[in-house]
Amino acid sequence: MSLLADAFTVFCVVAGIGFFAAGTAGLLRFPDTGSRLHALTKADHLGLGLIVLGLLPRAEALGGAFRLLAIWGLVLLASAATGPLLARIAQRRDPPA
Amino acid sequence: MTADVYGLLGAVLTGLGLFGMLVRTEPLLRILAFNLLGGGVFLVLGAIARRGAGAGFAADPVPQAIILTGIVVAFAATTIAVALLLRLAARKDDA
Amino acid sequence: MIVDLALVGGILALALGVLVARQAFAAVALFIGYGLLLALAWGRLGLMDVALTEAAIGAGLSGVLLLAAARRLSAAPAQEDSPPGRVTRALIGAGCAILTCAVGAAVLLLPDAPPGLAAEVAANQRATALGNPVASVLMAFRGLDTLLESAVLVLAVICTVALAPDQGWAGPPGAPQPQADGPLALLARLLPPLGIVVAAHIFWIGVDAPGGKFQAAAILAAMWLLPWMAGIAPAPPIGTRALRITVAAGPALFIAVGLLGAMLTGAFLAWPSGFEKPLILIVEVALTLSIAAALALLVMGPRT
Amino acid sequence: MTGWSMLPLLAVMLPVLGMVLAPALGARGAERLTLALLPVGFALALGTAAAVQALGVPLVHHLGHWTPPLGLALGADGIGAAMLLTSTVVVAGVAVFARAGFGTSLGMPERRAAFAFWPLLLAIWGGLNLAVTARDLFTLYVALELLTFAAVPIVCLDGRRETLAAALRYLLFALLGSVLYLLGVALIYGAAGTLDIGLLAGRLAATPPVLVAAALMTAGLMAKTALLPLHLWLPPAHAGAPAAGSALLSALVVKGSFVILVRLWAGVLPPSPAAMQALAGCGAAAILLGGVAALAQTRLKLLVAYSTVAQIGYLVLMFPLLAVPGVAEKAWTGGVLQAVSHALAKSGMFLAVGLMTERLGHDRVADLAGASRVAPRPLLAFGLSALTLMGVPPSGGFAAKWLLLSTAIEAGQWWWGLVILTGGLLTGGYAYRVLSAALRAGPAAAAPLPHDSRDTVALGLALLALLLGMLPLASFGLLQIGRVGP
Repeated sequence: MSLLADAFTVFCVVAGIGFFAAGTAGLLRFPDTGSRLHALTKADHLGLGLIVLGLLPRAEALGGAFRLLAIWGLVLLASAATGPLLARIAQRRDPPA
Repeated sequence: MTADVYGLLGAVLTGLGLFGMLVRTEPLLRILAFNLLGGGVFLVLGAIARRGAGAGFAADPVPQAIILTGIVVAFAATTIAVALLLRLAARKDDA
Repeated sequence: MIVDLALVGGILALALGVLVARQAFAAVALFIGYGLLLALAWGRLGLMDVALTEAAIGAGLSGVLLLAAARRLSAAPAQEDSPPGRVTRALIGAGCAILTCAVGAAVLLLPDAPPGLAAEVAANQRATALGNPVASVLMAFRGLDTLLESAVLVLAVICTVALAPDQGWAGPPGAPQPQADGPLALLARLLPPLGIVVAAHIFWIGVDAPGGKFQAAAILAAMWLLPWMAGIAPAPPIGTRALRITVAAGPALFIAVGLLGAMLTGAFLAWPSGFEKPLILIVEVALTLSIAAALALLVMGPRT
Repeated sequence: MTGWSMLPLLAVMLPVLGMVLAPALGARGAERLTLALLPVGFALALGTAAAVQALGVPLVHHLGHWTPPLGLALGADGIGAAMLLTSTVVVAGVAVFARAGFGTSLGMPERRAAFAFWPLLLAIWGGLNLAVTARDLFTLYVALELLTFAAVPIVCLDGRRETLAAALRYLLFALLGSVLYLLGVALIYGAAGTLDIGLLAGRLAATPPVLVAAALMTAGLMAKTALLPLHLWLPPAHAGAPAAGSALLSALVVKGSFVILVRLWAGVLPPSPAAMQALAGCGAAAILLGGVAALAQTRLKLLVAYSTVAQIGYLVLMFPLLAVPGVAEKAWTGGVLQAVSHALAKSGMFLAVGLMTERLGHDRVADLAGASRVAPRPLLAFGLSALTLMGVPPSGGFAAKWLLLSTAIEAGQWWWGLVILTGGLLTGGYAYRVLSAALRAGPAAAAPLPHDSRDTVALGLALLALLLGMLPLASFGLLQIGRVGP
């Protein structure tokens, strides 16, 4: 059972790191702000979600699991607000043709 | 070992911060450099706290408390410096 | 070890980036990243209380303050001193290198048996009725420092008010914030209730685990600043009596309780035995609210 | 720990409490609170001095009954008690003086400068009292920051561009100084595991970390004290502040870091004759260059500010003499007496200059003619203060400088004596420039002189500095209590 849980954690966290890496690559390589934001928000949220999911079985108690989920939720909320803000600034600076 | 690595990082940051404070001419960058310098000092203190780990604590709590107090005081200093700088800039417009 | 070296490399790169940045805005952005990595470094060192404070104050509140300053200065730059010549720069560089080497050598040559106070804290912690050793140091062993630090924050608020122009200095602090719409306004409405709960949680666990009043106060301040920046909740004028009392109440109560200890037990800041925990909690609640108000006012800055 | 040790503690906490309450009370309430606290503070300082003198040992208060190294101690020894009295007297004089400029009468709207001035005054009072009584190196850091944060806005209370620039420069210098000091404190903790001055005494070996810490702390405190070559911030800051503020800055704020420097080198840090010679060398350079710069000034306030740069130089002349058996006691008395007499004389002088500037409408040294008509009493206060700064008998400055001069010769370090004599001549030179210009007949006074109680304050402080020299030397036995050294 614990072996299964460990395997689940390893799989999810490694997959999450993969998404983070992809998101970072996108941030560095994509040409314009819009696509960069896409890469950053989409891939990183999935990555963070996978890491949180992977860590859930290892949480100490219900409180720990709740806090892990809260972290994910708060990050989602924060970037749901900052993503559009950044996009708006980018649009104002160089409007799409 | 960990303590020494971060202690050395603190030493480098103090040098960098001091250099920035003395060489950069834009006041805001000087304030940022002061914060780098402060971060370096706190890291040295943190390395000392880590070295003093014992009695079941991951680090000596006394320097830890000193760093906490220091961070708040440094923040207060930063706000005063920024307020002074903004007032000076606004004043330049008047003149 | 690899993690530590990568972290050290990242912090150094960001610090260098701050120093060589051409634009103030870029320098501040790099500085915020530096603050976040520094918080991770505190975690690696096992100083969790410091990690939380660094993230909340060193990166968060300082970041907001400095970003706003950079934006306002890009419109009206302050006067600059003349840059030092090349010889002077080289001399300064050499001096700073010597400083780094001296401090680095001093760190490496500290006594092998570190003469810290961890054992003393552990031996006396029970008497303070607090489970978090850092809280014991802050509220009991070195309570005077904490008291004075809260007084320093009041003084800093007085300083920023003193830096307002004569016209309308007693009005609302900071630059007027335009009403935001869209995502920021949404966040400013959604987050504060949640943030206040988180702050209360961090305050409460700070008795026995990393966390406590500074961290909680920084989060509370942020929860006030967010709707303020979104233009939803204008700040009350500095002239408001209630605002001034909020800033002063915590430190004043701390001093009053300290004097009470002096009368009852003969030593200033001695917590009367049996009442340690309730008294410490009352003082900490008052301090948290006062520190939160002071931090928020400091970030808003003087009226412009 | 005795009950008497509450006295210095209260002398620190009352101004701090007043400062915290000041914003809630408003400008008028803060002003009245300050005036009410003055007699209490004076009684506490006097009581502290009497208790130290009577008991013959330093008073020590352990906060919360926690003893060092874990807990913090605060107390008063001879130098601490003397500085408590000095700060209280100067603050009282400045507070009475400042009522004219920063007072708020009933029904008057609250002004920004008045709102800020009273808590800043209380913060300087509390900060200096803390700096001279705290026994923990980190508490002393907080005291230094209290002093800095209170002093910087005083420089730019008028909000003019020049004073704002001077205040920003001062702040950056001061922050640099305190952060270097803090780095030294960190290394001391790493080397010794305690920050208590009493426990550190004689315990620090001259290991590399301790030597680096000593250098950092000394440099930091030099920047805060404005000792040459780290004095560049002082003249524009001290000359830009309003008169009451300049008096506080020159008389008290720089003394806080000086007392900490004394405590470090007389007891805590391992003795280093070379460092002491270097420190006194900086002092000698400050006396000579500061005096020459003061001679060259065309503005009266800047002249007085450069005079402060020079007088700070005298303070550090005592350091190389403190390690010499036989003369250490007299050198110590001379150094502390210089700190006290300069505080009284310089506050009197800045207040006098403020009054002269106000009545003449300018502070150009060349155009002072007629000052003796419109401001005779301030001019007298200026002259009496100058006597102390020059070191003319029977002033307090004479006693201080004579003690330093004679001990320098007794210790075989005659060159410091030469510097003291030259410095006295330079001081005489710039004082003469001012007095001779001011005594020339100018345009006749238009109206009879109004009675101004501020004249009395400036004159009183200058007279106190003068009377200090008439106290019998035996009464300075107080200063020796708690001194560490031969």
